[in-house]
Amino acid sequence: MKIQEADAKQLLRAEGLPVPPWSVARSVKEAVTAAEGYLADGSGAVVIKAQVLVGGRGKAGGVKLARSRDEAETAANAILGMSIKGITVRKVLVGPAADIVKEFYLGAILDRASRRIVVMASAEGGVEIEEVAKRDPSAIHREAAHPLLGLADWQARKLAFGIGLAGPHLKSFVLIAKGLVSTMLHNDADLVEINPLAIVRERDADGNTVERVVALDAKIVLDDSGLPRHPGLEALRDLDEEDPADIEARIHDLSFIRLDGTIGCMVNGAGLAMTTMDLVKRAGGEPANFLDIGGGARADKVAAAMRLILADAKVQAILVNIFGGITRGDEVARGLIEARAIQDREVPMVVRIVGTNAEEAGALLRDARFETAATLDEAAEKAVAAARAVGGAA
Amino acid sequence: MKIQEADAKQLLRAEGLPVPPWSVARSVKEAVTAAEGYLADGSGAVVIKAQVLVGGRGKAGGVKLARSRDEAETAANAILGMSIKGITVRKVLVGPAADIVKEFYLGAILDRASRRIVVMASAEGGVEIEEVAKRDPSAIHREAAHPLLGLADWQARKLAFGIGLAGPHLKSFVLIAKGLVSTMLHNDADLVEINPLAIVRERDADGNTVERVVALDAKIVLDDSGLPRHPGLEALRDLDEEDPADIEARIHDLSFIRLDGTIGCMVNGAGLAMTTMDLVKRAGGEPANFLDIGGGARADKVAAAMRLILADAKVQAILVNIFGGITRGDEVARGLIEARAIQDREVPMVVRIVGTNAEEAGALLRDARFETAATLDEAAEKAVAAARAVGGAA
Amino acid sequence: MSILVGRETRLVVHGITGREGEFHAQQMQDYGTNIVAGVTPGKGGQRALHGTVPVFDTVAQAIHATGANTSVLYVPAAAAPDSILEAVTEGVKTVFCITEGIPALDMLRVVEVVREYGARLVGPNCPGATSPGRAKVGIIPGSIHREGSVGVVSRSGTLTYEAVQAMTDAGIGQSTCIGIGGDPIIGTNHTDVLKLFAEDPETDAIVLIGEIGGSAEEDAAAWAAEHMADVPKVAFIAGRTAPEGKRMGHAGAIISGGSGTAAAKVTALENAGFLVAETPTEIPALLRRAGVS
Amino acid sequence: MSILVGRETRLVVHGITGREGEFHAQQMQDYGTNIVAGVTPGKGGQRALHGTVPVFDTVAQAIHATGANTSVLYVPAAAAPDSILEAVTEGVKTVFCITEGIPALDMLRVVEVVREYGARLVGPNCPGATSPGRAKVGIIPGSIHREGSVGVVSRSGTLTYEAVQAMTDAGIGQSTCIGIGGDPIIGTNHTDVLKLFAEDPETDAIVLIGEIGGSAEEDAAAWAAEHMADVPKVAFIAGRTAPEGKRMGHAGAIISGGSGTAAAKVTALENAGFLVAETPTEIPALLRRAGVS
Repeated sequence: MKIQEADAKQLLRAEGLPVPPWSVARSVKEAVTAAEGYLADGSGAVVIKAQVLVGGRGKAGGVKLARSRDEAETAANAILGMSIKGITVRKVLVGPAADIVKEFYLGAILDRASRRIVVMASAEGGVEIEEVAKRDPSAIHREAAHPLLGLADWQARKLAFGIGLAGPHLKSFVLIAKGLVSTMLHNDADLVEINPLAIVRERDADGNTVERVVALDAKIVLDDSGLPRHPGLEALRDLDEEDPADIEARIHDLSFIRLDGTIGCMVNGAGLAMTTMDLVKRAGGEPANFLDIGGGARADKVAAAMRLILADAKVQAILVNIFGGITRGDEVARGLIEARAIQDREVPMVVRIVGTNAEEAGALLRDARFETAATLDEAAEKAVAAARAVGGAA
Repeated sequence: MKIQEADAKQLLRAEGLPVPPWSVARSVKEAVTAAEGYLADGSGAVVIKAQVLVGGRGKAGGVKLARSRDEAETAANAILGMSIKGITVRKVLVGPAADIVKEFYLGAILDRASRRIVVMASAEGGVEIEEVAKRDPSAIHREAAHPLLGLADWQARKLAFGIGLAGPHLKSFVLIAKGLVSTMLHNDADLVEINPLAIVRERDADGNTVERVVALDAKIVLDDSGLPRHPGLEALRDLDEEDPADIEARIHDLSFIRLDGTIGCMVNGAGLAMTTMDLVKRAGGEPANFLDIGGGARADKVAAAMRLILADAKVQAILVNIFGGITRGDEVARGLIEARAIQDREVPMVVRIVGTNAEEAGALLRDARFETAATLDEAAEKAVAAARAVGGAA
Repeated sequence: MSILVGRETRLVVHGITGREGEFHAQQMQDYGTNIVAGVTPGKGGQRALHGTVPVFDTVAQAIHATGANTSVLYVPAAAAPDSILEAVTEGVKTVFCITEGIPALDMLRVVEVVREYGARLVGPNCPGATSPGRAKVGIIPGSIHREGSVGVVSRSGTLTYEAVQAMTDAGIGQSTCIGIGGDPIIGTNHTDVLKLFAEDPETDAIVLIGEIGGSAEEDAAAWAAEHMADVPKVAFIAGRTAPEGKRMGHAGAIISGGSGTAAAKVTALENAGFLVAETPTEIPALLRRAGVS
Repeated sequence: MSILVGRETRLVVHGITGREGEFHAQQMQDYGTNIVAGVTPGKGGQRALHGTVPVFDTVAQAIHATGANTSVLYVPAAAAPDSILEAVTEGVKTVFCITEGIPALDMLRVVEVVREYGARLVGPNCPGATSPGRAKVGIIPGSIHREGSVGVVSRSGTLTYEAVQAMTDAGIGQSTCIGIGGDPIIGTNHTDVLKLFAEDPETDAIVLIGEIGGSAEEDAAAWAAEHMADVPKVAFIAGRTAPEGKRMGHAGAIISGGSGTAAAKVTALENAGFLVAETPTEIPALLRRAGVS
């Protein structure tokens, strides 16, 4: 689960990491009030950033500087309500603009291959790290944290020396890098990223200019499996940005991703679901979704899955492919029959059920006059043909 | 560093372990007030326990039950001011007397040989665990905690099943056993002991009798090396019970233990200090102390060590044995000369200094007319002879 | 012979008194698996599967009383890491974790300790393994198998069933079929299983089933190219048409170093001498073409 | 040959720019030890010991530039665990930790990781090791040694010097002298060192110096009885007259299972074929009696 920048910053701050102040505003008025506060406190400018979970908000015009109340109002007006990659901006983060001396990248991820938390640092901060990785892989320094001990001081120092962040900032960097991993461990995150981590110029209480290392942006992706033991984190889920279908899918514990095609798919198992999509494509069709109903699905779950598929107006045919193991074929068949009984619109459906209780399922489906298929290849072809017929008729 | 029962209970409670309430009283009046409170709250009796760091307070009469205000006063009067193994009781712990169903032993120690934290549990609680170990070693169940993961649930369960503490109390026990190890880890303790851990009968809010598992006594020994990073724990040191010599030794970072003999010893290194004591005994004398001045001691430390030795009126001769490595012989010699210049009483001293800068030391000592010795055996013999001469004269 | 499970398997079922555990334990016993014990803390002394299997409070008791050497877990996600560690610490050498939904950071710690103890963990979130005619451990339907000499390893559950059923229908039997699970952190990967198959005298060919994401299939291909040059090898990769970037964050994409697409995996496998199927139903034909009789 | 340190030692000194580190590094270099690098984070690029030794920010840099294979630590207690882990993780195979005052629970974690990496840690709170005429690592005064073939292992510092000086005065030389440290949790114990001596062709006899407390000496005696039956063996135990119970808590006493007294240790050593000296000065005579020429 991705969380918003402001929430990510809050988690970093809870771990003791240095994050400059910020406010979240849901209206132009709130944004202006927040901006006025920072400007009155002595900030020469404020930054106003769209809070969306998709990347590329900067390029899309979702990040603006403002040097006055009026500029802040203009910027907030421009950003709130804009659309970034299909997501409507409903809130902005407002904070004092930083006087940046140098930017770095610092991120921690769960690396499958090495089975380690890998911490990465680069002297090229503030830019897309994939770009850096492609252009100059040696510009990214990596340290694998010990699975039981976390990141050691010496590893953090090695990263610091690697990116040339030594001298007076060495100690700060060590604390931040270790805190990054602690943030990951304490919140069951898959990814914690600070980009940019920056040396900024600030004025201390005596009015002297001082430099310190701070997190100017933050990105955290939480492990869904860890959420049950962090009830507070579930509250950070941003329903504003979620498709109603995603919310429905989550409620029913379905793994669902909407796609652009016309063939709705319902399958048990992620690998088989992807294979089903591949075969739809191979038969000349386009899948409308990825949908894994998981193992042991009961009739009500099948019915919910069917509602999700039918809620997509693009869907012109449905392919159900179930290989029963834990999942019982007759349960699935009953769910399908139940769902069709109450559905609003007629969509051709091809059903293939094999494995556990496939015979009972077959009998039920025949009685209910469902179109069936024996093999996956056959099912895919029939579904594509059915969609074409509908599409042609439409 | 040993800490008092009340402080140990506080550390356990901070870790979330169930510990019944208690009060610490430094006067009979305070003890009576505390007792009245518990009696008024519905406790049929209170227990009053001497707070001393030595064992065996129960046998010494330092633990008493009281069923009324008057009994509490009598008990507190009896315990406060009594002497247990040479320690004057200056405070008592007052708490509601528990209605004990069954007692257990639970302890965690740092085991040198296996380099593990070992958690031990026994169904024979409330008695000296060494007695149990001698009588029936199989009555003690052991689990070694993983050095990086702590005690696992399954290990705690295994201990619980081992001591027959299953059923409704299994979960409580698992939390307590894990908390015992966490207490150790979070406070850098060498030992954390709950004896007895007890199933007690209590009344819940509705007046129903319920059973729960609680820590009725607690003992914690902290790792001295860990104290610098737990500033709050240093405050738990009980200066009431410390010999002024111990306090002085700690201030000067000297390792000092007072003994019963007449030959004061000053040595660098614990092994050599013990060997020096052995040789004093072999020569027919009795060491008055163990004193290791450590490596690299300077003149002022040597002078402090000399003051410590001389503060013991029993001392009739002093043996200084220094094998210079990091420690420079001339520094030690200077410290000895300095110390003798200001000391109150004349005690014969035999000095042996070899190793680093031994020649310079020899010259200094000769000039100051110290008696010297070439070998350790010779030094021991000379010191014993000198003490005999003094003892004979006295 | 076979790998990981077989006639020598003496299985202890963790969570045998739960709904899932009991159901699948019965299936495994019906298949002929030698289930020697169950473990449910607090239910020690009971008997499961119509009185045929003793239940213990601890793994230590189960091993002591029955000589169990293999564990399979049907316990909740919150309890599974502890159960895996109990099993390996007490001396179980092969552990199958069927449980899904275990936080990845828990598994990070668990696999580290499993490695310390020199044990093997398959899973979590995996369907288990079946050596047809000998034993099945996990949840793979017993009916899809046929005894034979093709080793099957897969990240998926039902996709594996599909492939195995196709083989069985075509008269091609299996030595052992293993689902390794698709979680981010798993105990045994494709390469680990290939190494076991390479040592197994009764495995004459292999089928590798993979998915997009990560680089496990590429790594396995590289290993097989070097060590299994003469063994018939067929593969299938799911997700050729799946849209990219639906799960991976920035840093993940970097780590995987550009690999992870179906195309990259297919190329790597083909370069390593695998015949790569376009659909699961093609697998039997490719096995024949690769020389399997 | 010799053990742990010798002509092949390429030493990196952690904390070489500190007062202690610089002093002892100079002593070691004067003795002939091959000091190839120093490490002080933040002082990389400087040179130490009159410009003869480059200083690096990290152990990785030091190894890369100089091929260092042995570490010695003169760093504060709060930094030492991290330095040990840096050394072993980066590939150093032998680490001497001179630092004292490290919390025992830190060492518990450290020794676990050292073991994982297959490295050897001597100490903490130890005087180090000297192979006379070859190299010395640590703080043992170089002047007390004489080249020879007796291996010395001890928990103590100055007591070892006493014993070694007595041997040298009597014309008996040493192959390697090792102080393992007296802290509760140490990386290398008496038995570990005996195993190394048993493999060393240039060590013909051993001297074991112990103290009261724990069971390390008893364990070493048992090992020596089995594996070093024909090797001349002399021992000394300090603390015969020390009062009991001054440090050990209840549970500690249980764990040590009644052993740990000087009498128990002496008996165990004598039963294992050691000649046990009553004073350090007796050691040379006992070595002669045991057959050392």
